[in-house]
Amino acid sequence: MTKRFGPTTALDDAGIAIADGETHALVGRNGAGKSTLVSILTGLQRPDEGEVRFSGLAAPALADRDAWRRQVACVYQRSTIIPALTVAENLFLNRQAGRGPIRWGPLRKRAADLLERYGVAVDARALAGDLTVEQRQLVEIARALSMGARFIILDEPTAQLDGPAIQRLFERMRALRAEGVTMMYISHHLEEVYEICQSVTVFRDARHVVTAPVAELPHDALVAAMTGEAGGVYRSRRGAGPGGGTARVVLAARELSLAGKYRDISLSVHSGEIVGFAGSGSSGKIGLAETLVGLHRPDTGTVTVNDTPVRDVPSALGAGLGFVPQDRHREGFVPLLSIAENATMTIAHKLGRHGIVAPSRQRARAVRLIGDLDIKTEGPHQPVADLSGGNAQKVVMARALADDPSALVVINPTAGVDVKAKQALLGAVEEAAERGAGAVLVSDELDDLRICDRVLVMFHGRIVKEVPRGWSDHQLVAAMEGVDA
Amino acid sequence: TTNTPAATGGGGGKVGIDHPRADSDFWNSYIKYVPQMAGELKVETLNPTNSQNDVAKLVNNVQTLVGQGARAIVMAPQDTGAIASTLQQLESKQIPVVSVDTRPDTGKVYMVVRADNRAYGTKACEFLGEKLGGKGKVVQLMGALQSVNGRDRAEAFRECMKSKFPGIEVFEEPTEWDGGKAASMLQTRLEAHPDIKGIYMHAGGVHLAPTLQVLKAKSLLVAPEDPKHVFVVSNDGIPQEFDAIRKGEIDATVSQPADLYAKYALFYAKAAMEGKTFQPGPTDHGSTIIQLPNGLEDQLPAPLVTKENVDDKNLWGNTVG
Amino acid sequence: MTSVALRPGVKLARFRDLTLVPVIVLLLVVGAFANPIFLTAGNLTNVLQQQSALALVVLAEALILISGKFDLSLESIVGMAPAVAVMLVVPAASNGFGTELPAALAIPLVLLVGAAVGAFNGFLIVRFQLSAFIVTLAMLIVVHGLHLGWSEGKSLFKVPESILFLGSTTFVGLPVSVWFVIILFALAIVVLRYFRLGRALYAIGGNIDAARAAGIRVDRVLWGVFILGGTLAALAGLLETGRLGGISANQGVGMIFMVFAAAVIGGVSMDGGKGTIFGALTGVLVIGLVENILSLVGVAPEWRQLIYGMIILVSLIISRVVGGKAQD
Amino acid sequence: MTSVALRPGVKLARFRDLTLVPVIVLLLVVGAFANPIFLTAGNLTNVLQQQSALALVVLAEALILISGKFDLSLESIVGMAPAVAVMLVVPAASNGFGTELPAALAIPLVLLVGAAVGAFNGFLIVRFQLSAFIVTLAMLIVVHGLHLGWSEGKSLFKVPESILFLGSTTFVGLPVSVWFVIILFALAIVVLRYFRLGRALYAIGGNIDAARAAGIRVDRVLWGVFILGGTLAALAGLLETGRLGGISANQGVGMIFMVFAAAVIGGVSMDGGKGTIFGALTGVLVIGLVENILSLVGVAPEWRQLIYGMIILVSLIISRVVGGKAQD
Ligand SMILES: Nc1ncnc2c1ncn2[C@@H]1O[C@H](COP(=O)(O)OP(=O)(O)OP(=O)(O)O)[C@@H](O)[C@H]1O
Ligand SMILES: Nc1ncnc2c1ncn2[C@@H]1O[C@H](COP(=O)(O)OP(=O)(O)OP(=O)(O)O)[C@@H](O)[C@H]1O
Ligand SMILES: O[C@H]1[C@H](O)[C@H](O)OC[C@H]1O
Ligand SMILES: [Mg+2]
Ligand SMILES: [Mg+2]
Repeated sequence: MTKRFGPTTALDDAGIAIADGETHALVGRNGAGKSTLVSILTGLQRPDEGEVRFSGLAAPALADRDAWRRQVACVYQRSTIIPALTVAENLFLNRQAGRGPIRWGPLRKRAADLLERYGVAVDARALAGDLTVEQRQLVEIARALSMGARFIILDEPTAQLDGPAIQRLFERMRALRAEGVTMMYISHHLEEVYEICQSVTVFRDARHVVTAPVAELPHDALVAAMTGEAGGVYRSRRGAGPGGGTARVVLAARELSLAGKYRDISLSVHSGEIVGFAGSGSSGKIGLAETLVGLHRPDTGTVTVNDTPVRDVPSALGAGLGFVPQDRHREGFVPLLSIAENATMTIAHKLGRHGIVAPSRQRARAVRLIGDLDIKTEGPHQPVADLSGGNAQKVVMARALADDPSALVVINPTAGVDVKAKQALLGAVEEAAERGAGAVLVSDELDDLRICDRVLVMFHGRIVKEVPRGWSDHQLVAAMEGVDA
Repeated sequence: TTNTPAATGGGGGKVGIDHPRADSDFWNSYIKYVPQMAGELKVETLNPTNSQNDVAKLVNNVQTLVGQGARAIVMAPQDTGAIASTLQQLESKQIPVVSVDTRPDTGKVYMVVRADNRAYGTKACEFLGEKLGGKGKVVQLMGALQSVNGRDRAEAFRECMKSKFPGIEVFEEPTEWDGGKAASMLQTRLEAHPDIKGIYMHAGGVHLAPTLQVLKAKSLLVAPEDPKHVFVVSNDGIPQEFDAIRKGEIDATVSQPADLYAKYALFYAKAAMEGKTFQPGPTDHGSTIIQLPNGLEDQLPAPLVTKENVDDKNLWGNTVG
Repeated sequence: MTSVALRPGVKLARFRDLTLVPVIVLLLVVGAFANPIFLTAGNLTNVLQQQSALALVVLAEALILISGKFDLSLESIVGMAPAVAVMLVVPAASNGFGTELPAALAIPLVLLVGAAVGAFNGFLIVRFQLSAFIVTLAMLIVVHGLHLGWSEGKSLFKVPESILFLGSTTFVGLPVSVWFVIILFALAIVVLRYFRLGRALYAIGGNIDAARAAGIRVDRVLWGVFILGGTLAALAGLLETGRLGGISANQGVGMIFMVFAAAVIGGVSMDGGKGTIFGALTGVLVIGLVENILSLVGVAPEWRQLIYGMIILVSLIISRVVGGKAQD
Repeated sequence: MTSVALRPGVKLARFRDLTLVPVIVLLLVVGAFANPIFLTAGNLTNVLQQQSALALVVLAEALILISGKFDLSLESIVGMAPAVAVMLVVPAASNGFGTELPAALAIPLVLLVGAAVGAFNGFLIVRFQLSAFIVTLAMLIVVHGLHLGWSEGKSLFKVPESILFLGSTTFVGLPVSVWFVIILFALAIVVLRYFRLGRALYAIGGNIDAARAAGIRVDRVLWGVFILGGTLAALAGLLETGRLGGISANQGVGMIFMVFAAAVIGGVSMDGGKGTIFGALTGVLVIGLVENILSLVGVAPEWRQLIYGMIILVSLIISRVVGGKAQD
């Protein structure tokens, strides 16, 4: 299939063949064309060239949505939840009833059953907009699985999920496979591919590169296929970090509490140190990180950056902090503005006098950041909206690093980014630490946390454990689950 | 005393005309009369403009007309305050202005062609007062607050009622010259006071149809002899009002002379270009010129039309196309 | 994963449709004290009749807003649709076009004209993907321009009986126009609550891509909503013509402000996907009652606008406080 | 990574500000053929002067739209701000309040009143988080209501000289009001392009959460924009008062439709974060030229509205075709 968007070729004579009953992984770097393929396979878009066949039969007409939905169900990368409607209605959207009136009582019952069957602890009557990101994702998955289609596509379903939720999803997928359901699975977490997929297809630069059984494509070979060069897992470049006590404290929190989020948190981050935060969903780690950067005001306690109290975001930035917010689409960047403008937004006051932003200095600074983080773009003037997810995330990181911060707070920096970009992003955090910054890294991904000098585990709003570098996955997960506190 | 405007010799040149609105039946008749009268009086005119009840548009239009070489301007500023500086500019350019229907509050005008709007209110008051025998309740459907005509009619009606018929209670409804508003207000008022026996409406062109419809719905649209009859005096003198008078649905209207407005507007515009001047006093066409601080006003006759004289061929409402 | 007890939140959200109910009660009490006539059946019926055209346009706008779109041109349809239909029917002597189509066609023609304008709006917005706000702003001017041009700015006094009938007859004690409002609102409430088509409007307004992915024929539904909206506005024009006994060149002009005010204080969101038809109806009632009380109390004319605006502002603030959430 | 060649796309986006330039050229040609007066300096100066108040309100609205908000009440400020200021200054005999403040205060008072209304809007929208559309719709009615109430609906024609001066004097061959427009637009273009504050408006309009997370003091900036908007609208009212020599109770009424039409055909998006001040200016020019040509050509009054609306619609379609993207 070939698919072009204006000057961009998203799919270039690329194809995929998925055998009946298998779970087939599709991997590739950001912008490789995976989601585009999904929209074609689910009948949302028509390919410019090429065709889709199900069991050898031609795909339905584009207008016949019902026929498509009988063939294939999908969890799209972008949320298809409607916030103003209840969970129950979202689950049964456009199939609430036949021609007759909707009977809400039985519909809610069906929804509750469905949620229970898939282990989603959400009230079917709740408004979808009131759910957490994770809960919404689970609702989407439950909906796709419940369609009754024999072929299901999951486009990065785990990007927003934590460990236990991922495991629950995998159990469900295994059960479906046992029932003979075919699946296509997209993820940037390559270990997941080995865990639940039988074969894997790699796309690169809009083209098909290879399809093979997972057993025949070991990790390094897979990464090489994706990137076109040899490579491996990201390995921390640094040895043991500096002994905490001696170096200057750049970021400190004293007895922070915020009702419903976290309680009694105290913390000191030293220059050159990377402190990780782990915790399951709703452990309060994100809320805490957002307080450190001034996005929330704690009920009690204080945050200081380089001994300057943090009252709000501007004061935190002024004191020498840089940060990467949780959700790049929501608060990471302004899509219509250029890379240069987004990357320098926090340092605009340093690019000229009297409130002027000198375009030449802005451009120069942006060019440097683009080089440092290896952002794939045609230049600093390109709107961030035109970038792939990983590159957009790099712009967010660039913004955090633009002012050579002495304190860095980074939340889920690698969510939804490809393996190369992940290395660049983690590398950037490490480099900042090497330059003397102290960093807080909050992540749902254990791999990310390996670069940390110590990891603090949160459970139900409290820090329950501190583990030094060299922890084992089991040790950390147990603490996160609250089994070992 | 003569004053000679900078006219091109024997009074040649074109007249620039701005119409105030195209959404009232009274004004639509006036607009129709203008080219007809221009032909009869042999006055050359530029393409008329229309300011849609908006004084800002009126000012723009006058600028445009002057730009096109108008030697005299005929306008009908519905807002009589905000036209002052335009009149000043026209005066400085020695372009005479004839104001139709309304009298600008300040600023020089060559002639105001108008009828005595206070007299409309008084006539309506006297007619209703007599029909009601000096007691009872009446509703006044007023025009817009920012129009001198609306104010003149309302004040004269109010004052006359107070002095001559103190036994009559008057309800005032601000309709903004809008039929929908008039209907709602009248309906509400009739609900509260079913014994209302008289209605004075400021503009038949917009108030007539809704008023009749409300009366009809209340079964009050009955012959004048019937004790349930509500006496209605209208204003403007359009053909539909005459029909209603003939059917006994309303009782009277003031015929505001759309034809004479057009005719004398052009007549004075031509006279101005020819350098003629006028003095206060009676005229040869049955009207009186009065002195204003800022010019002269020719007060054309505006007769009260009732069942007795409704078929009079001299009333413009009986001849308009 | 926490099992969040979201029930109270849900309840509050449902209340949003009812936020104006206390305001209405307050107005009824104030009105009753202000004037003994106020609470009589006759007066309240008048309020309903006077607001029936506004109510239908609010219904149309609410449907369009819930679908995430926008239509300003409805106000011009209120005047233009009946005017054009009447001109097609009446003789040239009564300002007709001279076509003199059978009078029985008058009402179908009105509705057809409204539907046609809605279809054209829908074409430009849905198919041509132009901004709804600005398309319908231009169409507001164009449609009124057609009305002015064809009628030469004249009022139409000679209107077929069938049209007057609708606006001026009563049935079982209520004006026919009020019955129209009651039936159409009831229908809309039921369809939007209990039928897939109705729910599709919420889905489209809430997240158009998601609606498309769920198999809703988004373009067709949206287009249909615009056509329905135009038709309802034309029907409103019909009722208004019947009430006023003629069609002035200004019929409907300026109405759209009140339409939005009613819909939004009634809880319909400008962002789409939120609000109910019942809420919109309470918005209409608030506006109607305020107008009626101002008339009955005889507030000095020059102060009416201010009081009016303040009451809208206060209703808005009340619904913010009761609704709890930031508005969009 | 795909072989992206996005340059042309970007270039095209820049062109969006210029989409109306061909329309303007076309109008100039049409006008020149239609009437020899048209291209004279005198006539074109008139066009500029006549549009100067509109232009300033469009500037205000464009700033607010770019920041992702909305203000309908500006049209009422155009009338109310100068009226209130004048009433505070002139004696009771000329319809003043009787306060008779020194005449020198007239102009500062006008601007202050505009700023105060903007500040109140900002308070309700930014602090109280009410919907901008509906708050400013209510404020449109309230502010005009204050104007009507205080002035008792009468026009004010005894206006301090200082106010008349601004609207009626020329300087180096151009009316002072046109100089105001030129200078303020130039200033706005430069600030929005090259200053941190200006770029902050785009950031806030483009993604308010991201702007906040980038340390932009969003609330403060937005509030400032509303205050600035109110002040500019008051200045527009000042120029209009000077041009007309008095303040009618209708000053500004109905203007907001044209304001939005100008801004949006000029490429300013209703969704925030998009568009330029230069684009908005071209929108104003198109509207001014169309009005002027319709007057000069002497199109029958009843058909003007239609032609007017059609031209807006066509400009819209042209900018859709040239701009290439679906509109919001
Ligand atoms: N609607 C669209 N319009 C323009 N360009 C598009 C559109 N959709 C996708 N693209 C472009 O097509 C390319 C492929 O995008 P796609 O979303 O398929 O990548 P992906 O492999 O899913 O990436 P990721 O891992 O980040 O999700 C990208 O360059 C993207 O910018
Ligand atoms: N807006 C909200 N209203 C009500 N409860 C909330 C809201 N936001 C969060 N909570 C609740 O507060 C608690 C902490 O949630 P929070 O989102 O801060 O966790 P988190 O830091 O995001 O954790 P993680 O990202 O690891 O999932 C949870 O019980 C959550 O359900
Ligand atoms: O000035 C008024 C005019 O005299 C006529 O009555 O129509 C309404 C107004 O335009
Ligand atoms: Mg993707
Ligand atoms: Mg979270």
